[in-house]
Amino acid sequence: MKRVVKVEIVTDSLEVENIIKLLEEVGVSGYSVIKDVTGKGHRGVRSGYEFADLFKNSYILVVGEENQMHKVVEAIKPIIKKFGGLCIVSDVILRIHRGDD
Amino acid sequence: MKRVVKVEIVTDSLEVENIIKLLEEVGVSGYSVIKDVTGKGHRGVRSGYEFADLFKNSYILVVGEENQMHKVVEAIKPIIKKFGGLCIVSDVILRIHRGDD
Amino acid sequence: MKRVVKVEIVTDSLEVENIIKLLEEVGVSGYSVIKDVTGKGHRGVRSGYEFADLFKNSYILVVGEENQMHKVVEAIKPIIKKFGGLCIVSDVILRIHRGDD
Amino acid sequence: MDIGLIINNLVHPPVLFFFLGMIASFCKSDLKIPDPLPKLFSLYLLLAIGFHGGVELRKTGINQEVIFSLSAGILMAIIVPIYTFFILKIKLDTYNAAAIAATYGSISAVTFITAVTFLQTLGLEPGGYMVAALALMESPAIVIGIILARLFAPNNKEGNHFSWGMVMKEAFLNGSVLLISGSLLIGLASGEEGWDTLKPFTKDIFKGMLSFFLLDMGLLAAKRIGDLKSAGFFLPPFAILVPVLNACVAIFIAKLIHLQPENALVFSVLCASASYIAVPAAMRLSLPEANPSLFVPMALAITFPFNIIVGIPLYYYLIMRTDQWIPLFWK
Amino acid sequence: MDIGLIINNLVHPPVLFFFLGMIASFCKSDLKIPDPLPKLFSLYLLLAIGFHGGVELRKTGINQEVIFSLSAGILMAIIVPIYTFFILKIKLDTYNAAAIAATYGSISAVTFITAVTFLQTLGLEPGGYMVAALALMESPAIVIGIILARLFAPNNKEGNHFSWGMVMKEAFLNGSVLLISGSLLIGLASGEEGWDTLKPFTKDIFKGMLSFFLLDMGLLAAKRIGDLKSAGFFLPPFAILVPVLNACVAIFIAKLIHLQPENALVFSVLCASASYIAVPAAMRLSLPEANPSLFVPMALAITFPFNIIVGIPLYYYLIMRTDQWIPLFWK
Amino acid sequence: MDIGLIINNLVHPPVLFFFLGMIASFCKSDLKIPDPLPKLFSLYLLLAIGFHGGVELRKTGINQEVIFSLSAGILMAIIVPIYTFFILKIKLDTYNAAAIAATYGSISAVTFITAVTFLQTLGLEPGGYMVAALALMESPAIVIGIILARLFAPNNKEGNHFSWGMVMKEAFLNGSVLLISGSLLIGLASGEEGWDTLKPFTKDIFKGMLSFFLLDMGLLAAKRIGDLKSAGFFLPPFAILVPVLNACVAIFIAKLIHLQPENALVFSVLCASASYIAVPAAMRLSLPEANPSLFVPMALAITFPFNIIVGIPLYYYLIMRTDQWIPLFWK
Ligand SMILES: Nc1ncnc2c1ncn2[C@@H]1O[C@H](COP(=O)(O)O)[C@@H](O)[C@H]1O
Ligand SMILES: Nc1ncnc2c1ncn2[C@@H]1O[C@H](COP(=O)(O)O)[C@@H](O)[C@H]1O
Ligand SMILES: Nc1ncnc2c1ncn2[C@@H]1O[C@H](COP(=O)(O)O)[C@@H](O)[C@H]1O
Ligand code: NA
Ligand code: NA
Ligand code: NA
Repeated sequence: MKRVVKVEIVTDSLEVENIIKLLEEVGVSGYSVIKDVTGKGHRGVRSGYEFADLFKNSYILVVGEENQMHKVVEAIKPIIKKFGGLCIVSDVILRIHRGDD
Repeated sequence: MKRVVKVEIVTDSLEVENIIKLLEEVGVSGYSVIKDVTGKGHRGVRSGYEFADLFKNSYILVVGEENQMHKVVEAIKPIIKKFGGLCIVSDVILRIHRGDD
Repeated sequence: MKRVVKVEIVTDSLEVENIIKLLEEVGVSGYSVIKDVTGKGHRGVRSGYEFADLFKNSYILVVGEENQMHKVVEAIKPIIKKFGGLCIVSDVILRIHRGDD
Repeated sequence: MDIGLIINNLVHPPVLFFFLGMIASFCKSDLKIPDPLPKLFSLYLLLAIGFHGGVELRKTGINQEVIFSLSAGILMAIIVPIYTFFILKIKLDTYNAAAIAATYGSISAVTFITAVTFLQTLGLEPGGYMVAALALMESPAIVIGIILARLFAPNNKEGNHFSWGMVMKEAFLNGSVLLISGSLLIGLASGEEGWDTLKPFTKDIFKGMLSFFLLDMGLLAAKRIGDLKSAGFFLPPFAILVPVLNACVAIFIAKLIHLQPENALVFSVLCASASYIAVPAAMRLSLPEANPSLFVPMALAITFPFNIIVGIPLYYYLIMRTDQWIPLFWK
Repeated sequence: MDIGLIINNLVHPPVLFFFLGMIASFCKSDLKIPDPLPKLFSLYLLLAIGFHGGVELRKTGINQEVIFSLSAGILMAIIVPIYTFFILKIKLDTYNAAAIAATYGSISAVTFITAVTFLQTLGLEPGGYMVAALALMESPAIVIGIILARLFAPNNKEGNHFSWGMVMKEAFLNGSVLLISGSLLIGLASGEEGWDTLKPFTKDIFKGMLSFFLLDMGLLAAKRIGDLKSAGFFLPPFAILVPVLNACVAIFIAKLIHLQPENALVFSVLCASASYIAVPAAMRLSLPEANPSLFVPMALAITFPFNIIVGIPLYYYLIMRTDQWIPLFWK
Repeated sequence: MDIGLIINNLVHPPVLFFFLGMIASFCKSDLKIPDPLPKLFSLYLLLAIGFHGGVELRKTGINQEVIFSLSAGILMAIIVPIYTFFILKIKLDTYNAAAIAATYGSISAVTFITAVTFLQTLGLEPGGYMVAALALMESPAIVIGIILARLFAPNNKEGNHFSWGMVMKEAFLNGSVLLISGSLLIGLASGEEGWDTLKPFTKDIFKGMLSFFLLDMGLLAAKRIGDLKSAGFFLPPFAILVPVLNACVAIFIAKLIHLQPENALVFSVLCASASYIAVPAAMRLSLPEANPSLFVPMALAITFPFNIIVGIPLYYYLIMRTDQWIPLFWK
């Protein structure tokens, strides 16, 4: 049982690989990705495309210590600014995780 | 970096289009949708159906200013009451978004 | 409008059935599941496998009264400890649900 | 009854794959045909039989038998849900009775296809226009079911949300009706020449695709049987007896209008079959009060296997037999 | 113009299934071919035509006609985006003009396939090397489009993120280019013997798979037309007139290098067609400033249907007619 | 060694498509066969070879050669994981040694199919009962692997969660075992008549479906090679040498029981192949301590390509050669 910060990111599916690289660099303990997310924002509707892996979003969830999560947000900012999406953070309690109690 | 309200909705996949219409009317800046959500609630198990696009839920995520999100909740209430699901709200911090900092 | 607790679980897709059994035993009013979640944690990358339903995570969302959600967390702990994943809880407001207001 | 007919039906590969699916599911094997592959097979089957039917219909043209058959089909699609509704009202509320009535009044294309395949093993081929009957019989029962529900429901407070336009759209423009009708028209328009173009796709690999699809149907039918545990003692026997009743009525009508045995069989199979695609889709908006975990597993887990395994040879047997009875009874 | 040509094209099953898809979409039917089934059909079509082309190319070998055709293809893939760009610059900003120019300079494999199918109903078969032309014509326009954008864009502040390596990878190694080229080489390597092995798969069921795919294209094309509402008055006519212009230039070149009518047709169809697969994929990274809700629906919802329905028979008519005009005009 | 054999194998379209997939992956092309299409192909292949094998088995009946072959298959499925385990124990802990032993004791159906295809290009056709051997050889190694792990593991503290019922279910009722065995029985039951029904689906388009599947295998195999970077120097050579060893043992046994060369080849290929479907599924519950990022890429990214490209012609060469050696050595 531990207070941690939860970071939620929605962005272009094709940027997931790049974001993961940044997460690894910051050194997070893990992350989760939901691939098929559609939506709408400033760039218009993004509902996927039947003929190519385009115009679709993904959702990325990372939880970790507050200052590490702060670094995560700073690291991914340029990608979100360029390819769209948003990033929200909130406080949660980590109840079960390997080694924790 | 801005305090916003996060609205999460789980409801019948076939109602997503109608909910989006209502979101547009309220004038949200965007929304995200995860299509393939299964689950169980008062209406029993909803785990999809192989032969038709039925019996499946979707998850909708919207973040925005508190009073706008309040309007969103009121607008979609009739649909959720009729077709099932739930709607939860919480406070989050918007860390990255177009034009924000 | 009611304060409830939101439990979010990420774990091996093949354990979803077992977790649901435990949720039923605790007697939750409902739950939602997102099947196709990839990710990385202490057990390495889990990005699915083309030839069998393996190496993939699912995301489970349950909302309910605080002490019931506490029971949920305790019930699922052994599965998460064995098959990996994490469980976070947070406070949210249930705005729309059958019979509630 | 000629046991050879049943055996002949049972050792047919597509039906055997249906059994394989059921067995796999009962053994709790992890064999699974993941989404949306079942949809691929069902779209294929609709396209292929629609197209084939259209090409055949162009050969025969529209003669008296065609008009009689199609009229009889529409007639049955209207009266079956009506009498079924009143049988169901004995035990069920109006909404569920109406939804189940629509289910049994509408048709199952794969049951139809299996009947055609059964006939082919006997060297028979039903008229192409029977595909037109199939297409015409899918929707009316939905409309009848909704009319019945509105006539008998306590008080239609939800009237404000209800729109007949919506109902008609769901009934007549749902994907399966449109694909089979459209493919039939394309077959009609392109004729023999079009047939030569598409034959390897729509005919040669057809039985293989059917086998694959029935494998999946077996997996699903077995899985859904459990859903009926809470359905009580009335509905499971209903899901067998009413199809037989519908088949008997259909056989009687088929004799009246002098259908050939092969056409009489597919006609009776259409009447005996129950819809698990078009009807559930239409019910969500039109009769949301009805419980899909009743009408879906009834059609899928009882009536479908019953028709595939026992019903088809049984109805055929009845058709061959009544050739002797009917004249006696008629004169 | 010989109305028989259009009708002959229209009653061909694959084209009829395209109409069925459009109609279903206009009726707001729920008919849908769910993801990733459209991908299955498109991968199949690329593999099959690539392989077939390779086998044929091995038969003919590399002669003068082949070299002329391929050179003409590359030439057109370079000049079409250039003159198209300047037409577009009249009304659009540099980024959108460049992206649309790349769209029209590149090709659509399914339009090509439909042209081949059209020819087959006339008893004609284009040379296998035209598939090589197809493969060669997919990528250059992408590179040209990006060069044009960089030459004419106000100031390339995003230069730091830009890499030509990335552009080349997107242009020449995208899945569809690679699959068709690879299948062509496999066809070349395995020849007649390989053909016998794969023929039932790559040839016999081909038209059926094409029908299925065009059904889906019809559904999608109709759905995307709405996206163009906000596109103004310039782009919709552009999406018809420029393909016709490109086809005319291609026919002229085809005459110059004495292509057979069947090869001239597929060549002009390649030039007239617009890419909706490779180009959008390449634009995301290379020209993110361009608006995909302009160039995608133009290619998919206007140019594609136009070519399939009117363009192919029209270009063929022009080719047959100009046999009489060209000599006059030439001497 | 007859270089012609390798070349003959290599220019065969399915193998060429495997290369295409590998090349696309090495070039980092975005070519991809999205889920669940690979599953469609693998289900199809299992159904088709099972069914074909059953039909053939009905023709030959159960004679001495059949009984000898099946017994030899089961024998190898038991002894291979045992000696493999002790080789692996030299460098690895018990759990990983047991899981890898199970991997190499079990079989890969697609490697088998490729061997059959290779034989067909030489005009040979192995006995249908070899499919039965395939089905029988899939599961035993899983059980042996788990027994070995339990015998040699330090202390079985997790014993409370362990159930043999679960293990047996995972081993004998997993989807691929069930589909191939079931299809074999269906082939047996429906015989020639059933064959005529399904032949266009299960035979004619077979090589095309195989090509598509191998294209995907190529993409995946190349992608997984990277997973082995951290595997050290022991496992990659193991993934080539042990299959060759297993093949040699198999060839020796095949000679003892006088198998025809074509049957000896598929038998040795079964023994040389490594499982990447049934075994990983069974290991999750039974040996969760074993690391799937060792045994999965070994089977998929090294052993599979090795067998497909070099192994099959090599084993065939050895079989043809040993016809001369064995008699010398035997007497
Ligand atoms: N207010 C919002 N609430 C939820 N999701 C959003 C919101 N704004 C943007 N998104 C998501 O982020 C994606 C890209 O946003 P944008 O860059 O603004 O086009 C959209 O397609 C949505 O999925
Ligand atoms: N307590 C809950 N926690 C999480 N999800 C729920 C809960 N209750 C309902 N849901 C979701 O909402 C859907 C419809 O709920 P209902 O209308 O109650 O049947 C269910 O299928 C679940 O996906
Ligand atoms: N810090 C984290 N943030 C988000 N998701 C995580 C995190 N750690 C683990 N996960 C998810 O839980 C799964 C199993 O984690 P593990 O048991 O640590 O391998 C991973 O594959 C991720 O999907
Ligand atoms: Na019926
Ligand atoms: Na072009
Ligand atoms: Na083996």
